[in-house]
Amino acid sequence: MSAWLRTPVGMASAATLALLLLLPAILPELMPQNQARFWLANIFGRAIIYGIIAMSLIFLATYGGLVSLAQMSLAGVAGYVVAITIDGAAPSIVGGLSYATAIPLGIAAATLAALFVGLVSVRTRDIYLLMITLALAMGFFRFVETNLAWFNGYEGIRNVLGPSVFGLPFRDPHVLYYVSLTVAVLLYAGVLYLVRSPFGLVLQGIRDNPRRVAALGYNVALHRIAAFGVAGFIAGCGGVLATIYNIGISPGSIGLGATVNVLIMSVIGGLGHPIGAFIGSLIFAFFDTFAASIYDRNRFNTLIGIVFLVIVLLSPDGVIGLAKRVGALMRRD
Amino acid sequence: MTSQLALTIILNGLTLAALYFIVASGFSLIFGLMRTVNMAHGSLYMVGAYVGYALWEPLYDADAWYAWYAGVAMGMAAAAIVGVAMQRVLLGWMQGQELRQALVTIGLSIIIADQILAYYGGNPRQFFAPDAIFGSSNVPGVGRYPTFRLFQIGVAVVVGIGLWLLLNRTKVGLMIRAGVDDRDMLSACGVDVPKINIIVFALGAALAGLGGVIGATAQPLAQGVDGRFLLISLVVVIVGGMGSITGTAIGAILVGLAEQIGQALFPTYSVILTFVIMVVVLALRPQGIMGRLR
Amino acid sequence: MSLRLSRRSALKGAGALALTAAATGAIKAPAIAQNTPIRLGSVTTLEGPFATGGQDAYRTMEMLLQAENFTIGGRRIEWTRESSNAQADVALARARKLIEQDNVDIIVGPLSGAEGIALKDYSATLTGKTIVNGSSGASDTTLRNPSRNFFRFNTDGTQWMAGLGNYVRRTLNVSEVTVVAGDYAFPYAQVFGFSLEYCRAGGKVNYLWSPLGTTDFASQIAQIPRTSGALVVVHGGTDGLAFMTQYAQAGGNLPIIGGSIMADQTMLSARGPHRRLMVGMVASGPMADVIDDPNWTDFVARYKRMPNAFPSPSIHAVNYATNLTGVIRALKEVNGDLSNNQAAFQRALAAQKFKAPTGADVSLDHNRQAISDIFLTKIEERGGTPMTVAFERARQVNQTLGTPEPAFLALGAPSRNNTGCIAAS
Amino acid sequence: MTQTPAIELKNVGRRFGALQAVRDVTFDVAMGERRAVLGPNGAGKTTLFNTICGDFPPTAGTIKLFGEDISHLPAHTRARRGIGRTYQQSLLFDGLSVLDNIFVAVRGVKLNRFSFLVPGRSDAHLAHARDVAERVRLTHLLDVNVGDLSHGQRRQLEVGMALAAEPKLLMLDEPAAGLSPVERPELLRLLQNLPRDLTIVLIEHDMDVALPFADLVTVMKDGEVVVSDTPGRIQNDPVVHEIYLGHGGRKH
Repeated sequence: MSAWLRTPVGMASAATLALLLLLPAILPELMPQNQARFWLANIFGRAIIYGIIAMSLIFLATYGGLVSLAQMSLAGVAGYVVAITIDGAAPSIVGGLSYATAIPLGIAAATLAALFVGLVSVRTRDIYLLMITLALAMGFFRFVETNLAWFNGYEGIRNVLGPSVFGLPFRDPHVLYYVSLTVAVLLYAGVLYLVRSPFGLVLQGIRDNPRRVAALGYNVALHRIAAFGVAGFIAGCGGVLATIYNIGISPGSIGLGATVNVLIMSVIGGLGHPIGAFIGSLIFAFFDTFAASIYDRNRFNTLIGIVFLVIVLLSPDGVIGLAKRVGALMRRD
Repeated sequence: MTSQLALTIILNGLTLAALYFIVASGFSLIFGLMRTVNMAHGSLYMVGAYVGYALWEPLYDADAWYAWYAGVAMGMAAAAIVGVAMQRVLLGWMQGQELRQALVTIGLSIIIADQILAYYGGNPRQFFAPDAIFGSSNVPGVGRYPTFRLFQIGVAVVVGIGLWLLLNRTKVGLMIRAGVDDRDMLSACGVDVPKINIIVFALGAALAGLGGVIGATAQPLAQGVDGRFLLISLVVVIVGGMGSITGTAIGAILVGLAEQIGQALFPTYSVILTFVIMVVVLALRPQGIMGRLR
Repeated sequence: MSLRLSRRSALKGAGALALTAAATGAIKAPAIAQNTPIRLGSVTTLEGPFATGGQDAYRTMEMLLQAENFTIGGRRIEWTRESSNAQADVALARARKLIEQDNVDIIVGPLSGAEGIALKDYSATLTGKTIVNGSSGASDTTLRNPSRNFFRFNTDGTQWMAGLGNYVRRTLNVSEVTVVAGDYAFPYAQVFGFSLEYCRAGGKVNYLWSPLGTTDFASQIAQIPRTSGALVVVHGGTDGLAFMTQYAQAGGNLPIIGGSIMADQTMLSARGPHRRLMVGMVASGPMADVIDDPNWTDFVARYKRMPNAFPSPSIHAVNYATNLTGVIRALKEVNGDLSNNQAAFQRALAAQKFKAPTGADVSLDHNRQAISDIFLTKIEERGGTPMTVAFERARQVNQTLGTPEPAFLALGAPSRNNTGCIAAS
Repeated sequence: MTQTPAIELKNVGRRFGALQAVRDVTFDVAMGERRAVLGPNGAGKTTLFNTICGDFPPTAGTIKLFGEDISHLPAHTRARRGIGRTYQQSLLFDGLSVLDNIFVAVRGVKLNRFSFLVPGRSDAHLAHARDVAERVRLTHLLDVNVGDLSHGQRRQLEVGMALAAEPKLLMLDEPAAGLSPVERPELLRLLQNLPRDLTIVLIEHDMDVALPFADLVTVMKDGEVVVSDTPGRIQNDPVVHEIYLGHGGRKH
């Protein structure tokens, strides 16, 4: 550990973490009080929360070669389970549960749903997987949008206020920020650990050469389904946070736009390392919030589409890849 | 349910399937030869419909009998031009990088949708079919039935036969089929593969444009149809088997029937019927009903 | 001072910070009240199928603010426009940005139902800020768990149907109708309002629901019972156009009764076979193209002078205008004073009584929900163009359609299984 | 000599759509035998390999491994029964290091192969992986990404990964493919030093590699077995000369 901290990557990681921990104290120095709170919760907090969901996509893509567009839906499964079971949601569909019960239930549901997605798509790869996961995601979206008994249809379920953390309300920007940051750091570290485990190595083996993995005695399907489960767990954590952040969930939270947004975040950040998820979602949150000031609000989608296209054309591995290449160029000089 | 109602619903499913087939066959054709998953296929549908409408509207106002046919031609041409431009400028040089191509087309679809909104606004619009195919006809066992919907089936059959003839009876078709099996072999034999690619992309895009005008005559054209028809194309080819025209037809019929029957029997859950079919097919035959293992 | 305070408290804990910020804000506000601009934010939908309505809403907002020369009580009005995509999460993100980053005092918006409920919930977490509805019409935004920071000067989807059920049963003398409607909250509210009156008057209703996003209604059309004397079409926009076109193509001939967003300009200006059935269609709602009222004539005349205006303002334009009128009037009454957590301003808002652009009298109930007039309309060809003409007005319709609130709430939320069709016993 | 053969093929066939890639192949390989399979390009050698290893199960006939019918077992189960293999074109994990490649190969047939726990420094499998690396002379490259290896090093690793799981039957698909004349004898030496009790089936184009190595040679053409015999007699068989050498030796 201490040796790792002396490597450039280790030092950069430690510095970034320190910066993120101190962010609530730094922001008020840079901008008025109310804006500092806004940035904390709605730029950085939001970026971290959606970054978690994007990380579940990047985990599958980077280490499994599986680009899944179902991750936002899986996050939505967790969010909906919490919204359906929690006490005080409006409308109350099942209700009666505390957050301490509802949240693990939601994450478990997302994990199970992810295992199902893995099972359905286990024999497909690459572009087929992209198509099938997109179709599954849209199937779930359409179901949620039209089903009233369980999901309250188009209007969704509101008033999911979130638990109190150490006696402080979740709605407070600092609580929201620190809880999201803690969850994100734990999951991020978990991913980095997992990819060095036999499971992670085999997963990367499957990415490079599934036939070889099978010839070595591994059950490829089992590992792939398990990878989906892990990604579903991550997406579920993100989905619970996103639902609480949005004070509820509705079909729009998991629609085509939301699904593509997660892909955009991942690709902008870079499908090469989990950190790309957070970089991408931060860039996205920034653009999404300030597009009206930067550019014509009405043409926000053209802007984000062009940014996305340029990144895919110039640097298929996103901002991280771009940074690496610029770094390599500078070293050469 | 009366037998008349049942027949009507089945006929509805088939006419809807005809539209789905026209749109999805273009998607399937492009995928079959090039392995390019064109996530902007729905956008091409939309381009065809809106541009076709722009030509159709003044002609219709001027009472030109050919207004609708001109709209069809214009829609197909516009979609083909956009499709060829996509292939030449962006997709051609990254041939083989399937995922990157899919991402590029996703980016394009976002931009195209927004630009169409900017040019044409958010109002829904709808074509008026020419008199010859408007109104309703008498169908035995069903009664009066919209003529245009029957016409849709006719167009789909013509498209299906046309594609079959093209693929099985022409030199270009021979090359396309050879390319499906082995692209390297094709280029080793001295065939101009990029040119074949452009031809196929133009054809696939033109079919999306044709679907756009026909679809916008049967149902209103509005923002959001791009995502809808992309999704339908995806599901149809996943169910039917990627790259197979027969499979696309079977997939379209299954999806069209499922949609209409589901809506009639259990409206609340009808939307998932399509996806249940997809999951079942994937579980039993991951390559789709007519797809080949590779 | 406030900077240092907040920095220390940020390190100490979050709860303290919130209090500090609120306190410093409250102390500072009066001193600067007259020099700083009034910050007005707005949220509407400028992308997707609702984009036209959203643009029209901003057109009329701009018109009303121009009329005030962007100044009230000596304070400039600084207007920040945002757009959502008709999704709750996005509307919420925009509202947060407006309130927290741009520091707006008042938001006018949003456009659609799910967004409205999301912003109502959000407004409940705010202090010293006000959200006034734009055009969203879900009942629950104000009926259940209302927020004291959320005001709505437009009537909701259920209110809009007032008078229509009685008219169809008693005046048109139709004893059985078939309702075709989308299977989601807004149509539920409308169908509820219609059925409540129509069934009480002894009518029989068949319901055909279509899932959200349905574009092919052919099978549904085939299922319309032959005993129906009229068709009540509770669709709007693209769905309405799709349904009517396909109904016309299938040779349908029943008299059409419309929901409140059936007969808007997009529908009437679209070409197609549906037009033959639309003429003569009776509907009800908060507005019509032609209303015999000087207020409306004046409003439409001013509207038509705006760039790119439609021949007649859309329902969204009218709703946004009605809500903004309430805001402007209240601001004038308090002379632009938003101090003391907007206490005086919110009191003034709640007490507003004015004439909407349509000429309807508007006041608010105890949930800050509009009590206003509803028009019965009929589509007539005038000068070759079809338009909706108001021919009757139900005055002062409240949110519970005259039923006592507890009894109304006891009926439960409208849904496909709770259509409000309860025969008079 | 009634000992169970290591591998027993009976009327094995494999069809891809209209293409009959392998037809009616029947032969046994005894325990500890070293067998070479020769034949021109497109003779069905690799397809036969793939049907034995389970990549594409046979569409006809039966395959027995140490007496057990494995015709319909998936590839990973066959590996656990003791089949190790190499590929004509190295199928390695380019994104992983040499050590991780071998480590994954070592664990594939172990009971705790599915594990979420990162191995400790003294992990037995990791130690075994280092031994294997030593055997294929890659110790100095343990932490190098496999994507950065030279072609010869990749071939060495290819063999190392097949050996890592200590298979009872080793299937080698042209292990010397693409090697330089300098690298070739070194790989041959590596193969000849493998334990004698290990059954080996070798596909090879190069007679100079195959004949000195094999106990018996099977020649295939057009998906069918033409002849099986000792290297000496194969070398002088006119039919083999006609169909095999007549093609002018190897071509790729």
